[in-house]
Amino acid sequence: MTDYTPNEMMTIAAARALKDDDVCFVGIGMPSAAANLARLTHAPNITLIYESGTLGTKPNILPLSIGDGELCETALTTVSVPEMFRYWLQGGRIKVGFLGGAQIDRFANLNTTVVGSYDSPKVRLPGGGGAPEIATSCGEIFIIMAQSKRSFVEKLDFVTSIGHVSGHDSRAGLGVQTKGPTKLITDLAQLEPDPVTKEMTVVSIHPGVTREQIEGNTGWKIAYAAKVAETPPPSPHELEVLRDLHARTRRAQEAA
Amino acid sequence: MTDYTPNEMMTIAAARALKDDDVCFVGIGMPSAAANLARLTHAPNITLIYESGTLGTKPNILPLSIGDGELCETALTTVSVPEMFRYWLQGGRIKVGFLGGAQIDRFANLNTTVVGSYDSPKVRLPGGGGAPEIATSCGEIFIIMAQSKRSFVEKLDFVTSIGHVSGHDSRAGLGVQTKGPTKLITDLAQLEPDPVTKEMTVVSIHPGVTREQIEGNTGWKIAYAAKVAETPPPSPHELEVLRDLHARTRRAQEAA
Amino acid sequence: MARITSLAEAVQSAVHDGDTVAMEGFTHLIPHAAGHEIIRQARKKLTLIRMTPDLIYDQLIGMGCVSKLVFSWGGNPGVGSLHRLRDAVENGWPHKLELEEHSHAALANAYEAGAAGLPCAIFRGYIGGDLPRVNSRIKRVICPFTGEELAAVPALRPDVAVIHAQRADRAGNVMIEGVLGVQKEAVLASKRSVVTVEEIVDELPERSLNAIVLPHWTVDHVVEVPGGAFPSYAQGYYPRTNSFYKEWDAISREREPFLGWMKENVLMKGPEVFAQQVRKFRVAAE
Amino acid sequence: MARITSLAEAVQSAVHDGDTVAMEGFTHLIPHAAGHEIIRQARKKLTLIRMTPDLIYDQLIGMGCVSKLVFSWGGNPGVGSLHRLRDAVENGWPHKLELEEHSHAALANAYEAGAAGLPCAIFRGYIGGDLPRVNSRIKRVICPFTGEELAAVPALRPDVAVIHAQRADRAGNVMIEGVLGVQKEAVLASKRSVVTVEEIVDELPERSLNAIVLPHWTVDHVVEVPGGAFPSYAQGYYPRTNSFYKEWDAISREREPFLGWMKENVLMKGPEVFAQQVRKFRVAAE
Repeated sequence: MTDYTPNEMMTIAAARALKDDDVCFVGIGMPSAAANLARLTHAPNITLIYESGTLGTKPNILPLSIGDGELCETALTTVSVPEMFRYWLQGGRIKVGFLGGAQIDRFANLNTTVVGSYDSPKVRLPGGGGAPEIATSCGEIFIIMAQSKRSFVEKLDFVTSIGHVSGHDSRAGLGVQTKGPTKLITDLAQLEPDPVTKEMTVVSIHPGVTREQIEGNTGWKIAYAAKVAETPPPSPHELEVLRDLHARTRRAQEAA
Repeated sequence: MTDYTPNEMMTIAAARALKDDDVCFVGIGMPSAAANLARLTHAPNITLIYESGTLGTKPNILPLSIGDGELCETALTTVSVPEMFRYWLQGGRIKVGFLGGAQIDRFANLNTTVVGSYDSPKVRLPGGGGAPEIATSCGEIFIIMAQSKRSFVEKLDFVTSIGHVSGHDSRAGLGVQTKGPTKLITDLAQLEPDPVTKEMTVVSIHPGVTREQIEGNTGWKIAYAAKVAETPPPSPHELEVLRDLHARTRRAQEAA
Repeated sequence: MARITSLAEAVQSAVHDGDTVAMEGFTHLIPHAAGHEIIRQARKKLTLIRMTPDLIYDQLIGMGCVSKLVFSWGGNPGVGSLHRLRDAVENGWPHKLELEEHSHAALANAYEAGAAGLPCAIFRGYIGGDLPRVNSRIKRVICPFTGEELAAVPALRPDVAVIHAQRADRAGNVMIEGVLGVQKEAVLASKRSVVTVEEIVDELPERSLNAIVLPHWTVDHVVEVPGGAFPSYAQGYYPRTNSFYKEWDAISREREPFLGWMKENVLMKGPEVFAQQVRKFRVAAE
Repeated sequence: MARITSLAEAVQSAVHDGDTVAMEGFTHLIPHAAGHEIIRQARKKLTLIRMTPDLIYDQLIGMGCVSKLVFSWGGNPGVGSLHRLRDAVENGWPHKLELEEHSHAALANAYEAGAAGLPCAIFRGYIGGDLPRVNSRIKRVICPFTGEELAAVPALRPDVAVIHAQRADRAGNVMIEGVLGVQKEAVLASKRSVVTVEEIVDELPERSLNAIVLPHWTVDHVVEVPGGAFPSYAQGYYPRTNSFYKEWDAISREREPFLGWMKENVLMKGPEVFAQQVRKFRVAAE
């Protein structure tokens, strides 16, 4: 079975990266889909936390907003937002945080603030939200982003949240003790930081994708690991569960 | 009707000092009796707060401890102790705080820590608890203490919480913007700070009490206001409500 | 001390030109009806504070009520940009908008510090990124015990907090349930407050002994506005109208259609329309 | 990750000689049964932290388990002194006891900072009094925005938190109701935790959407000990046994009677006695 979209491959690859005992800080969109796919397949006991304060939520449909009622009604409990950022995120209780953005560089620093200059931006983006502290407080960070020359850039217009900064030990040099981005999952491939340089490096290519495609959608000279694997294609079960989840979500949103 | 004890006079005089729209931080013992007597007589809408986190509590019996179930069950709601000290006390929401202690000086500084030296005390007292910050965060402070040469002293062995420090503007000089002790109610008299020196000064003497008694139970040369009133004796209604309250409390505690 | 009043009176007496106003709501209980009343009363030169400015702030900005925005994430959740916010920032329409931009952690801590009566909040954050370069209100404090450098931001102390909640009783005690956001902190941090509620009841419902309640003596104006959070939601009353968030993208994209929509749906209407909006959803609140 | 186990195993694996232990409870839900188990297992050189040390700390001190006490109010509420605490401080019996003395505000903030992963807490306090003279852990921090001098204390980070709660489910999620004290913060601030509960249930009862719950992955050992808070109380289960607090004054006043009582009622007994103590009160927990 090879009938799936690059987005589905990306979501499923991200879901596979999550473990049953993970405590995961989930954002809206792709991360939410990936985290709930994991929960509905191989990680039924995963703890999902949304920054709106919902602890251990088990939504039946994907939220459109970070604070949908569905998240609260299916949570173990819901805490205030100050408590969420103080006791739960800053408290160091989150193992995996998901991030994405409008721009990423080779060290997985992210920009979700502006395209162009800050004072007179070409495009004013929504801004960092929780990202600046999610990026440094979570045990490790998974990033999900579709690749393109517009989004995978040589230099960020603005550093909203840090990844591996300028590589090597520069992140630790800022006094940050967490791992930072350990996985970058795109619609074409999976990348991980090089053990020494910390540059995000292709470790696995999705089925049917060529290196030319990857390079054509990356704004810097992208590096490959010594051994590059092929990402196992989505299983029928993974696809079925993901599509059911999206279908349920669509039906519910049309009802509203 | 003159059949009442000095303790009853002291409690009733303290209750009278509270207003219907006060928000009052209550301690165990005499303050609790006075605050609830006020609530059951002339101040039915007074808001009573205990440091255990109970907001707007209306206990039917007096608590033996600051966190008795009775306080929680009859409260508008109960918050955590960190929230109580951060949002409610430090937040400046309390108009009147009650304090007492083992020792008091002429400027209404209090000692509830040690008798003798701190490192090898003659008597190790329970300690400050909430007093150091109650003394500076509440809009004003009422102190209830029975007078004796042992407790009304020339010099405190330890300053647990400040009143008017060394008098005059010394309290404001520490950057404290709250009024501090505005009333000191004893079993013999009522004292208020002199407008200039801030020394606690007798403004009203309880019925049948002589100045000799007051001076014989004060460790410093006590000052009197230009006009010293006589405290109105307890009314039959005040006495009846107070005694009912104590009787209910005794019955409930014997049951436990 | 709480006064139960009309929305018009509450906004009239609590919200003034030039005020710093926090209309909070973390996707839940967003005070849309109160925001519309502020637009109808044509307040000007407001500094708006909110962690997650969304449609109602887009409307206030597009209608020219706002001169400064203090925020950490400004978008249409799950949909995309706020076009009026972007037009103000990118093109200065209807006039220039000053931004003070923070992270969620910073603003959540700043509200908490405001509620706690502190002058500033300290937290572990703003490490390595560019926000401290463009926001001079982000400073550092050294822990006197470990030497660790922590981020510091000023406590938020709005002139007015405007929130929506499920219920108040007749004394004005306000109960909030579900996604709590920073509303309790916003009210406790502010000099004045306007609280709209789904209903005013004789007795707040029995919940836990630790229910989230703002005592009547901590709020100023309490107004019953059924549906007052629409298109946001009120847990136990009506769900989020996701479709409207999507429609807003088209309504707000260009200036003229936006102005037309505001005239027809806000300027020429009153708070009563909110009850109609949610009637079809309204579930019996226990 | 929560393990449901016996009290003996929990104390064996979580509490070690020399540990810093916070057995919290603000007159409610005081973990007496767990304290007795620590005494039976004869832990030594413990640093005990508690805002309001009362009978159980008096017992631990009198039995020689404790070398240091961090506290803000040490007494028998509504009754008077803790005689074993006083004997240790005033006469060094059974051995010298080091004190680190704070105010309630300081310790409440220090637990909160520990739960929040901060190295220190700042608050407006310790103004003018003598405590900062005798406690070198009280320092000052200057607000970088207003210049105000604030008090600072180190965050509390105990090795172990020991608390009692009403209920846990079989996964180990712990629900607390009523007077909350600082127990949630104490557990979140500590490296390890032991939680005794009145009962382990299939499903935590329906409360508000914002019930106070410690997720199973934040606690280590969960033990069912009915009556485990006696003579303190468990809201919804049994009231405070005020009479015992008064009796304790006589039991603890002299060394020999105290040791005799401890031998008979603690050393020679097990956690099962607590269920008997409260049986006469026990009300059906909804």
